[in-house]
Amino acid sequence: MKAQPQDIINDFCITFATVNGSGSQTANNTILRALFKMGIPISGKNKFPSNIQGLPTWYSIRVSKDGYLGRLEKDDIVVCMNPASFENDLAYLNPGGVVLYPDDFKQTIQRTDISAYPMPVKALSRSADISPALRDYIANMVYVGVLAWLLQIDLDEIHQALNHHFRGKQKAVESNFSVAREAYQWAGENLKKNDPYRVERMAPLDGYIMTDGNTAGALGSIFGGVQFVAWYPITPASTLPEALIEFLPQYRKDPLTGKNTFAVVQAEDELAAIGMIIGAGFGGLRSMTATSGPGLSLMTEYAGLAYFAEVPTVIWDVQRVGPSTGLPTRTAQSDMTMAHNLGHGDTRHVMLIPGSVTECFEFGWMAFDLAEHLQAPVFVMSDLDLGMNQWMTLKFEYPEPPMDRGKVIWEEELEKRIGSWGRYADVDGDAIPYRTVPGNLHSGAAYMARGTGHDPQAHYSEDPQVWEINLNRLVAKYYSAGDLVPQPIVDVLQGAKNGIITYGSSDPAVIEARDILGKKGFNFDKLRLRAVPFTSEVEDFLRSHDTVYVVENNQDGQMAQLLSQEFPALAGRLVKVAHNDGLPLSAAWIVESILKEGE
Amino acid sequence: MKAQPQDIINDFCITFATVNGSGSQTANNTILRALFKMGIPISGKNKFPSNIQGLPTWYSIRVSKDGYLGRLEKDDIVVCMNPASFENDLAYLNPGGVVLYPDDFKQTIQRTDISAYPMPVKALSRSADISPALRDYIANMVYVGVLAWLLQIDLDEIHQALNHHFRGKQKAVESNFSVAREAYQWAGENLKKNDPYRVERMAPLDGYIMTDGNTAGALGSIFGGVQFVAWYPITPASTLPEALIEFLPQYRKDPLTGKNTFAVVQAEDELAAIGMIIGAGFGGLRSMTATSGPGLSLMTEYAGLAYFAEVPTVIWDVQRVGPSTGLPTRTAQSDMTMAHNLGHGDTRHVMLIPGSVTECFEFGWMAFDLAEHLQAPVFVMSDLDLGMNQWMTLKFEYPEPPMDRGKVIWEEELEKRIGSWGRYADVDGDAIPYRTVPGNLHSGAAYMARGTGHDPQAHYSEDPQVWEINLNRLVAKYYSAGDLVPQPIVDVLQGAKNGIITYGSSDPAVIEARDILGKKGFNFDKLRLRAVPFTSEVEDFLRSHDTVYVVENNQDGQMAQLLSQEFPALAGRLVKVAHNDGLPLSAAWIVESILKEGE
Amino acid sequence: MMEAKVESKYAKNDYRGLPSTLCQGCGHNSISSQIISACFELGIQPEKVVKFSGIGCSSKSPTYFLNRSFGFNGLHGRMAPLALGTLFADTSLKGIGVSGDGDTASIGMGGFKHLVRRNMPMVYIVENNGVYGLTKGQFSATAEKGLMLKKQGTNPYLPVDIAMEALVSNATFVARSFAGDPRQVKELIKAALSHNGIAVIDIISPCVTFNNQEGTLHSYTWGKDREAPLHEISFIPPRDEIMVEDFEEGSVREVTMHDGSLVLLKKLENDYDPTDRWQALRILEDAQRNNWLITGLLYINPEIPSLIDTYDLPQQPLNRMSQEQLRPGSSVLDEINAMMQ
Amino acid sequence: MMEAKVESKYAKNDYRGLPSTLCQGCGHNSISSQIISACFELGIQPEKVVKFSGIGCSSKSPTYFLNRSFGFNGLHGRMAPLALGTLFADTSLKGIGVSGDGDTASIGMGGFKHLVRRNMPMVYIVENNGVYGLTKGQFSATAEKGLMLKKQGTNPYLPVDIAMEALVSNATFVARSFAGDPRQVKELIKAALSHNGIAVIDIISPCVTFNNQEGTLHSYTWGKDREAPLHEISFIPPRDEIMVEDFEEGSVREVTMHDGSLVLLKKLENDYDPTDRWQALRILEDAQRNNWLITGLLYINPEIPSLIDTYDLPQQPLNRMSQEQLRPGSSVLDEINAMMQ
Ligand SMILES: Cc1ncc(C[n+]2csc(CCOP(=O)(O)OP(=O)(O)O)c2C)c(N)n1
Ligand SMILES: Cc1ncc(C[n+]2csc(CCOP(=O)(O)OP(=O)(O)O)c2C)c(N)n1
Ligand code: SF4
Ligand code: SF4
Ligand SMILES: [Mg+2]
Ligand SMILES: [Mg+2]
Repeated sequence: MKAQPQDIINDFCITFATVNGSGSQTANNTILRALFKMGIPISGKNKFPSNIQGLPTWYSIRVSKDGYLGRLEKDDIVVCMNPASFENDLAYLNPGGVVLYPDDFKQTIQRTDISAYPMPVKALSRSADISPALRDYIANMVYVGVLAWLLQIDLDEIHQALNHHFRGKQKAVESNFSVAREAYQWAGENLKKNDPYRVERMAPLDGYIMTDGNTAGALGSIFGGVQFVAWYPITPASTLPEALIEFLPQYRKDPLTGKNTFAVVQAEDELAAIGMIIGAGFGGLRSMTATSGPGLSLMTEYAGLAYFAEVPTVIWDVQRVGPSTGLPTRTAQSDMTMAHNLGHGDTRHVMLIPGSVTECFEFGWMAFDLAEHLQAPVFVMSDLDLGMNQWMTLKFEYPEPPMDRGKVIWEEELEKRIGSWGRYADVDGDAIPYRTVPGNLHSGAAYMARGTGHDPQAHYSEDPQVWEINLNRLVAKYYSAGDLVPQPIVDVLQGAKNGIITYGSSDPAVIEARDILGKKGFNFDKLRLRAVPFTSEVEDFLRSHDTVYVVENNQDGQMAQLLSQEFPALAGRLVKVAHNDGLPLSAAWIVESILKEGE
Repeated sequence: MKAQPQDIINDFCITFATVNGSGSQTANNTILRALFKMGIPISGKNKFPSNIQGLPTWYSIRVSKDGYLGRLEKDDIVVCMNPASFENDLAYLNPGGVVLYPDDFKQTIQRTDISAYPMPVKALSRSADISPALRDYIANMVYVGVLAWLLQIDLDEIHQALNHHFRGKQKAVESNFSVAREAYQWAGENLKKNDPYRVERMAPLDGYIMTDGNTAGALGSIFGGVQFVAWYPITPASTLPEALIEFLPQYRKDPLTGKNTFAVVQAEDELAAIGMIIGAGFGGLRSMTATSGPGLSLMTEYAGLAYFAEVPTVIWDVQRVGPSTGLPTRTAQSDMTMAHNLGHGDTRHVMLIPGSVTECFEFGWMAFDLAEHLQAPVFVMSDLDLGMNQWMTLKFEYPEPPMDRGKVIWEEELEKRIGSWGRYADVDGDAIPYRTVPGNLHSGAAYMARGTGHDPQAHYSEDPQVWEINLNRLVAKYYSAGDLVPQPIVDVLQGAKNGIITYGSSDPAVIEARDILGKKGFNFDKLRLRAVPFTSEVEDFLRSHDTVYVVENNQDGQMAQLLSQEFPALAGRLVKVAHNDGLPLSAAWIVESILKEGE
Repeated sequence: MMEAKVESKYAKNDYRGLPSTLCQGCGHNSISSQIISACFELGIQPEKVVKFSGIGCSSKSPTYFLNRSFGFNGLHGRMAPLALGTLFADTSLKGIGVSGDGDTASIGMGGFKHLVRRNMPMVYIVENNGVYGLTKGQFSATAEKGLMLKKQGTNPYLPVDIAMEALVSNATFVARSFAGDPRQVKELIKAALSHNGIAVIDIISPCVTFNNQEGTLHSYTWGKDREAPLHEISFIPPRDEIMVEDFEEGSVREVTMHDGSLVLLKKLENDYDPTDRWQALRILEDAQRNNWLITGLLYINPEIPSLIDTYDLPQQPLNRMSQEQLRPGSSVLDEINAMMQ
Repeated sequence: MMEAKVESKYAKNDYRGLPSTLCQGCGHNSISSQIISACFELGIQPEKVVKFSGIGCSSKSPTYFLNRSFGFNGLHGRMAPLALGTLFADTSLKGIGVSGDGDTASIGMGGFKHLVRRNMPMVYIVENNGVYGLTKGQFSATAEKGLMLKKQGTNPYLPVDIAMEALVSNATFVARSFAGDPRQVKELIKAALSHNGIAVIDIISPCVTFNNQEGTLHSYTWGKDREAPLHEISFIPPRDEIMVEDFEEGSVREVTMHDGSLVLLKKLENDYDPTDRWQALRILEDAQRNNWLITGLLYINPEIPSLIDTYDLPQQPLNRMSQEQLRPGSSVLDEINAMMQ
């Protein structure tokens, strides 16, 4: 029935369908890292339920020799360990695809256009030297072994991957590996491969590492000198502060005293978390929090205070699907407009938007420089896809510029400025005043920070002009950030009339979509935003293209909205290419949407 | 030195400069109402500090035979009872203006282009039959009397106004009046009028009443059948719930049982206040709260829940100056973008924007019909100027349409629908599902409301398509409100190429500015927005004008931003005419700004 | 104060909910069962109950009981005001709220205290496990001081005592129990349902999954001896719920938790007088010193009028009122207009 | 626990603030004076103090003392986390927070309880007047049950007892005083400043303006006899601050409030032992029953490590650390990259 097709090498999608709490993460990571170690570009995406145990969960690995990291809509291979989702999982298989499943599944497979490999999971895992409590867990190693045989993944790489996973703990490595090896052997002896998918070693991915955005963000913050962290648990942000809790004690003891140069406080809620970091920022510490939509909502009032009282701090929003509690374990880019204007009254914030895990690291340290330079809160807009999934990504680079602590003045410097100094006095004409912090013992250093109207000396004022002058300075300061934030990445082709703007985790799918469109003869210039306020490059890009498609993972086309607001005269050129269903955008959807819009 | 100018009749601005806590409100209101009773169009604006006692405060009455109600930037007459602000107050006087002040002020008056009338305040108030504790208070009646003489206000009208103020309590009326009368007599005997300002009786203002927007909003809500109010005190919103507390017991006892048909709860904070009204809305009650910027910020998370779980409720935002605590006693229209998208994720809300005190009443009841019809929170966007100041306004009209309780179904109706019914099932194709409420005893009536993903049966769901279909329905529902909300008021002239869009309390100044511009030969069509989502009239208006000035009292030009977002293709026509310094816009500023922009 | 069992026209099935999606062995599941039993035994009409919760594993549970009752699974930490508002709609309804310790004692502290203080008539159950279950095991405000958790380090704070908090906020019904003591849980819920005022029940409800104290016996870190903790583990071994047999009033019972730690349950004496708030405070303070978990009905005062009682509302539910009752006549408006003229 | 008076190089003037804009006679003003005196008498370097507050009349007061100290007049009800964060910046600084009863016990309840529970070292003063002063006299959560206020009706709730709340949250220093008893206020502030941990002082501080119980003696509704209440009055008659003379430990003193109501102040006995938390709870409960306002140092425990103590921080203030101390070397990053490869 099935034609024997040509080999498909290093270019397909595997999905592991399991039940959460079953420990499949170890197995999935093992495959992922083994492939990575073989030099094959990969990305792993976890689609998991918002509960702890017993519900279907899917992990998809995209293997792409061309280095595409975006989500594919269908699977080529599915490893189904969950009878409850079996039928549905099969439906997502491309024709010619492959299914692996435990041989004790009761269901019969209706599709005839796929290859099916039952695995003796029970038997193989029972034979292992493993306590009965861990059998279900170790069962996952069976599919690791079988899949390795099927795809021709080197068993050695599996061993190394386990080593990596268990950080060299031999006992754990060996008991897992023994099951995988046995399964591998079983497969070699019992299976007949009748599908086209396999992998081949490629040139080593030397400049790359593999990790997730939240870990990267935490490490970036550590190299940014973070000193105070307050947080409240929330998916998908929690793993960022948890990585800080793990790594700070390792990397941030005072070289002189061996004491901590940091403090992490688990707050009672997000209102408190942001209050704490604003307090710390006021105190002169590099402070941060990480949260997601519901937490961000609760931070609204305090964010406005930080803007207005000019307190530096860093807020990571690892976005998930809203409105409301929404889909806590799914991804979106749907807090963009909200974060930008978080707070009542006329408020606007600087946002950094990492488009890769490497940028999560980079913006991690950069955010502090910006916040302290601008004396303002800076929002780093990540999302679940970037933050919690495993990505192949460029190695982290050591921050080149020295820390920018901004215009903080201590006793000596203040002494020179006495007379001209006022906490909110714009003496340099750059809209940024000089700042003292508590602990400065100069008798003229103190001021009263406040969320109410104040004059350049920080004194309470209700004077209409004082108010407006101050507010206008804040806007000028905001716009001055345009020269400091990372510039957009512009990729211009010869003679493209139209352009695409995108940002964040939507970039991988756009890269791929643009290649597909190019092959169809539709060429687009591209601009990837990395920050708001928009820099002059953005305006130039809009000006120089007839139509600009704004591709993003939300319902409202929020970045298109922000662009319309900022460039009303050019807003007519913008076309929204936006949707969100909780999954990362796929190149296929983008291609289809742009072609449809272009009709 | 001063030329004897012609009489200026019924067209000037009086400002009373006092100290807060000194009880001048009674005096100011007395003058205001006396003028109103004489048929003269007036408006009163209070500029008061955010403290309780001892700081300068100003009350300005605009007397305008042409019916202009907007703020004037300078005064013609100033009654200065506060030595601390005396000098400054004089500076705000127009040439030819008038100052009244107690004769014991130490300062000398430098200006020679004004008329000055010292008043023997101490002497006159000491002579009254008044307990010493109240002397400072009664001193204010001295200026009432003197001013009445000076402007030729009928003493009888003063008496009537006091009667109104004290609700007929004779003792209070008489002791106050006796001081005013004595001062009047003193003035007649001792002063020589050498200024041009005076009033003249006009035709009675029969169709009008005088009150503030918060009182009107409370009364409108009462006629809208409000059943549950939860609130937390905040200036300038507090007087709305306080008016409810005052009037509900008077007007809303159950006709049958004499029991309360309402409940008012003072919550512990705004998070709780909105939680309570959402609970009540879910329970099938007409529920509401009133707050201002900081409170609105705290309501962010819950607002998103109401949107997503489709719970009707009404939120009044009586706007004040932000960001942050800002200027709590000053006015702004600066929560517009925020309220519209309040909540993380993709959220958008219906907003009603009253442009007069009468509309505060009207939108007060209408908001409930809309909320229940749409099963959604409705925001009523008032502000301090509208809410707390005294306005001459059209009489309230009895709500014509019967209450629209929306698609709430009880036992009988549900029984008929069993099978097709689901709490979030769009059976009619109008994006609005049928709704049951707790207490419905049908065994199939219950459902679990939630802020997490759900299917038409209200069951928890993480399915991508289920999510997106539901979210798209919510947007469709939002847009369907365009047919229900009050249409904008469009005023089209012959052949005007350009237009002005404005809304809310900025309207009076725009009316006046447009007349001034017209006289200068610049004609503008005008559209006053009364709601968001924008109706088709708005798009038509944008389409049919080359340039559209959007006039509003905030820094960012927030309505222009919302219009740009919604109509990107037309955004190039919009010109922001926006600023905020805490005071209501003046016609003079609008004229100047439009002429400058038009250069 | 407990009602006698009544002849009911409802079957137990009429009180069930959807299948639970909580972990196998989670204490919360057993509490759901007892809510079902309590309502069944009281013969309450299921449509006369409204359920509330916040966000968390515990807050998911209202889906798993009383399918025929309305419910609102609201926001994290904000169950209190939501319930208060809803219960004004029809004061004949019984409110049952289920919250977590994170939900109530961390983010929800303010709302909880004020709901209690208002004496809002409803049953307020806290499924108390000392951790944030749904976000994977961080400390909550009821975590013991000195508790060490993987990833989270050591908890430096003394725990919030929910029962004591309720008492100090003048709760009119305060009880504590243990999820593994089904009979006591059920009886307390029945009593709470019969109370006209706030009824707080703090139920210790072990989290089978995240009580993984590093290195303790049975910890799912897979044995120190093997020196191979499974890092970033996503494996949750199936476990049984912890159950104690019925035990005597006044006696103490040792219970081994999933992480191997011991808890000392002490049932209130038979002759304990729960009408003395002062005694209740004292016994809680005592229990804290002795490291006991004192269970039973700690305090009740049925005399205090409930919040609803203070509002002079009619018999007829507010949410069934007609326009005629809710909109004053036009003559009233005429009067108002006249007054403002 | 009170420090002896030290020879100071500072004059009293070095501790003053800007002129107050609160009402004449407001209790809050007298507390500001005592903060000034306490700091002066302790000879604290003014630059070593950081002031915090929320929003309200009370929260305005930090502007009126210690001009040479940094301060943050933050958000309504959110002083607690702000102070916590700032005080990590330089742990040699003394924090003084001034909040209102609305600020702390209504909107700020959660933050307050958790700050206390963390034993964050700072002085936390509540200027408690039972009303929301700045928003014109609505009930706060510490208003007496049954209190009737113009416009607001009758308060149906029992008051929050801030001292008891602090105790139950394991505060390590809890005191209560009365604004009109300047000596006691000052001594307690001095003791609090010397305490290493959270020091809560609940100070009854009468609002001269909004304690206008309808119809009571001296109420500013201008006398029932005249039958002419001044509606929507904006007049605040000048009043004097209520002061009591020094009085004996253990004795009871009657104080007439601005609205004519009586308050019974009772000073703790001389031999009262403030190290027993249990006693403190008992005496508060006792005072509630007797309708006394018990004043004095209710509880102190100097043994418990403060939050800061649990953090192993260096002597050098964090906010003075250099890039060398804060940014790990490039070899560390190389290691990390290698680990992730
Ligand atoms: C505002 C907000 N912050 C954080 C979260 C994430 N969150 C979900 S459940 C939970 C903790 C639940 O703990 P608990 O109430 O103790 O319930 P348990 O899961 O332990 O039963 C948190 C922090 C959220 N949903 N909303
Ligand atoms: C979020 C928020 N809600 C409401 C307000 C309005 N507000 C300002 S002060 C205050 C009450 C202050 O009362 P309290 O703390 O007791 O201080 P007091 O004025 O009595 O000294 C309120 C409600 C606000 N500023 N912010
Ligand atoms: S994680 Fe813990 S609390 Fe949550 S369902 Fe599992 S056992 Fe229960
Ligand atoms: S209103 Fe009351 S609390 Fe506020 S300053 Fe005046 S007296 Fe003090
Ligand atoms: Mg918990
Ligand atoms: Mg107060």
